[in-house]
Amino acid sequence: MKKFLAVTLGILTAIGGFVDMGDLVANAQTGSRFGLSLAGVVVIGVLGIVVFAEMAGRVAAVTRRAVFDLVRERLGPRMGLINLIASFFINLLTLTAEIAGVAISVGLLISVSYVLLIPLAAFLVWLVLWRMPFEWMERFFGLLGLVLIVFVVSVFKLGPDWGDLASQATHPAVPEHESLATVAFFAIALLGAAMTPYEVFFFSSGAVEEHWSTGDLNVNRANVFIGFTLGGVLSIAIMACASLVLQPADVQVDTLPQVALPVAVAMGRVGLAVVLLGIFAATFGAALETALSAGYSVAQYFGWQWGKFVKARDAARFHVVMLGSVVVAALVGMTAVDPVKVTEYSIVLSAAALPLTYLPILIVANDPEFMGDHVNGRLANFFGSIYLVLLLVVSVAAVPLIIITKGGSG
Amino acid sequence: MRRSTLWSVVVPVVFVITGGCVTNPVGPVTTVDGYREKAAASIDVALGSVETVRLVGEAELEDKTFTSFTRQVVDDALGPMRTAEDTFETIAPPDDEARALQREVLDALVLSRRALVVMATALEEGDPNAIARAVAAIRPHADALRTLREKLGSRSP
Amino acid sequence: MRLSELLHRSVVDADGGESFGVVVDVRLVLDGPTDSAGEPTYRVDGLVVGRRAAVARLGLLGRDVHGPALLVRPARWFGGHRDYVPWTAVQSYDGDIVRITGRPVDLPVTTTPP
Amino acid sequence: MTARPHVLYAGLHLLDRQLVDADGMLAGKVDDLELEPDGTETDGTGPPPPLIVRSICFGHGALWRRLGSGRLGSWLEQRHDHPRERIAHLPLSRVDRIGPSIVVTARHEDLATYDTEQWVRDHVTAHIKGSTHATE
Repeated sequence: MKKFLAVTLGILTAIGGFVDMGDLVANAQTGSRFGLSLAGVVVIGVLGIVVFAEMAGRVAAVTRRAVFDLVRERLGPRMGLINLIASFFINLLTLTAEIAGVAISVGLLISVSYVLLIPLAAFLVWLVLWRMPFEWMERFFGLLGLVLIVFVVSVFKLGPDWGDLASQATHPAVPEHESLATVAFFAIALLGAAMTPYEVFFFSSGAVEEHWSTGDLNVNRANVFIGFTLGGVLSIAIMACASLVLQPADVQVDTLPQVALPVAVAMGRVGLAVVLLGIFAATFGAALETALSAGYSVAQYFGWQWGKFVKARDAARFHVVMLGSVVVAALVGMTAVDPVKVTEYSIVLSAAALPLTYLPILIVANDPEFMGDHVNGRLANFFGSIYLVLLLVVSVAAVPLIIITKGGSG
Repeated sequence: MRRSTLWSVVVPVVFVITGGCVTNPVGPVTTVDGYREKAAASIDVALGSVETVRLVGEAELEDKTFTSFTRQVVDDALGPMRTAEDTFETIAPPDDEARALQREVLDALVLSRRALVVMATALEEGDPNAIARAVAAIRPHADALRTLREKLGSRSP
Repeated sequence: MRLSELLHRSVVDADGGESFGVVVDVRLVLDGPTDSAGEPTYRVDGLVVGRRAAVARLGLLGRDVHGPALLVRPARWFGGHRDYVPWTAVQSYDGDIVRITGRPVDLPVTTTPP
Repeated sequence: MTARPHVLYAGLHLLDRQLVDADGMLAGKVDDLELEPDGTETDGTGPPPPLIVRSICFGHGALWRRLGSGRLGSWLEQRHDHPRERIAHLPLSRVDRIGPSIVVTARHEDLATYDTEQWVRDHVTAHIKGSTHATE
């Protein structure tokens, strides 16, 4: 049991990173439009985040330096500041969407308009940030988010033609009625959703919060492999559910309840209740993750004391950044801006900012002055290099694709 | 990086975000092909809404959802439908062929929206028979929209 | 003066005006005069001269950094060769320019810059 | 890397690294270094005298100066230099260890970077219930 609880950081990171508002919608959308033909992108994304989160966790365990420390140190104050502004903005967009997601999932059960529930959701998020111990937080929301496995069960219940699903997944093609640019837009959205920078901000800072040391490198590896693989499996299950129920009906997903609809069809009320609970936990977890990441990145850029491992009064600026982010996100959410649109833009924009975050991680993980004997092995460098090139291509393509496809709406 | 370079990054990003939020912008259409594209996009939205409501309605009849959930899904579906209808209505058809198309598409949009409103009312009343009738009434509209969609051809980029 | 003001300055020949690059780092040696606490201070032993400070600061140019080749090779290509100007060769460092006598020499090897 | 090594590369080993105080609390960044000529007398025509590192500069003023906003940075620094008892510039002799972070022998409350932390604490977080509980 103790060993199992040791991987909850990875599980919460992955639940908050892989089945949050952005991914729930992006996965269901791609499933309903392209079947499983983009499932390969999720696999690529999982491998990518595994490679870089492992490095970031290892650097944090060995040096106690989290990712934004490295960004400032290796990119310098100017590029670091540009990255900070971009990451903070994306964090804020994502936080807005997640708080709305929490409100929507509660609103569905009690029949109240979600806009009215946003202040309550934001307050609860802030209360957890302010008072709940880091480990409790990651255990509670990480483990509760695991109920989303109901998506996997639903796929089995729906009794699909497994051969057909497998062939879709292994033969990616541009479906008729769709343009290459649209497919590319969604592929980048999926990759951006899988590799959002806030996951490594959170994961590496969480490793410091939990006082990992060189003795915990196995724990790091277990967290990364178990957590993110699980996140990837859930992502593909969501996609499969949408492709089995919504695609044949020509439904294109643009709201959160539509994501849960296939589970209701497959498993009835119990399934629906479980999936709504899971969505609540996942979006809540992601709200914590993005709010903390906002605090971590700012504090680490300026060198302020951060972390939930000290009293709030000793990390006052860090807590105020988080409080401010939650308030702004709640206010934006209350304008009833479509949270699904917000999340779509935030993940594609985050794809544009990826290299600035992952480059310093890869460099420091190779620096013997920092890492001693724990520098990257050949395998980590091989994959790290490939992914950095991929991320560069993606970051260049992201913004033009938003324009060409009008945000994937074409 | 100098200040001007910083702005050259920030300004396009802000522009894209604000510009990109306006989807399916209303603009003059000068060719019948362009008009067909707009029609197809509107039908896509309507078809998605109608089918969503059919799916959730069928689930409701089999006691597979909560009424609060079903209502929300139906409400969510009505919004984009109205928008699609309004948007399409404001585009002036460029020629006679397009004008004929306009009538056909608008008819389909209006009728299917009405079917959804009937469904919403039935849910409000909570009468299972009325819900069953409303779901049954939705199916032909889905078929009609699908036929129309096939006629209009492939999706625009 | 601030270290950051010294970084990025162009390094030129005091007589001919030949340009050797910019200051990308500063080598410090712990043998300066003692401070008020009686501790030795760091003395600026010399300037590391290269082409791009932004590449040098990534920390990829050191001899003991082995990978990944995909980053190290381009960094060495763009960062170029780095030379060394002992402080004794510096004639002046006013404005944005450091004037030196003679030419830059090889980087000291006793302690490799990581 | 240990203690204070004999040879250092200022940009690589010091600049932009995290300052950590004796108790392990985070205390700002090495935002810059202050260099000054040593006491050697010169007649003003020959080569310049040796430069020595006087201190580590930290805080938003030093950072703004590096980011290119000299006037704002200097203004911030003046406010930060003047005040009270706190240390605005830390001599390198107070550096205990140079590694992934720079460990110094001062306490974070004694450094001038603590001014803003204290202000935020006194004016914001102190008014919220529970700020004195560790959340771990």
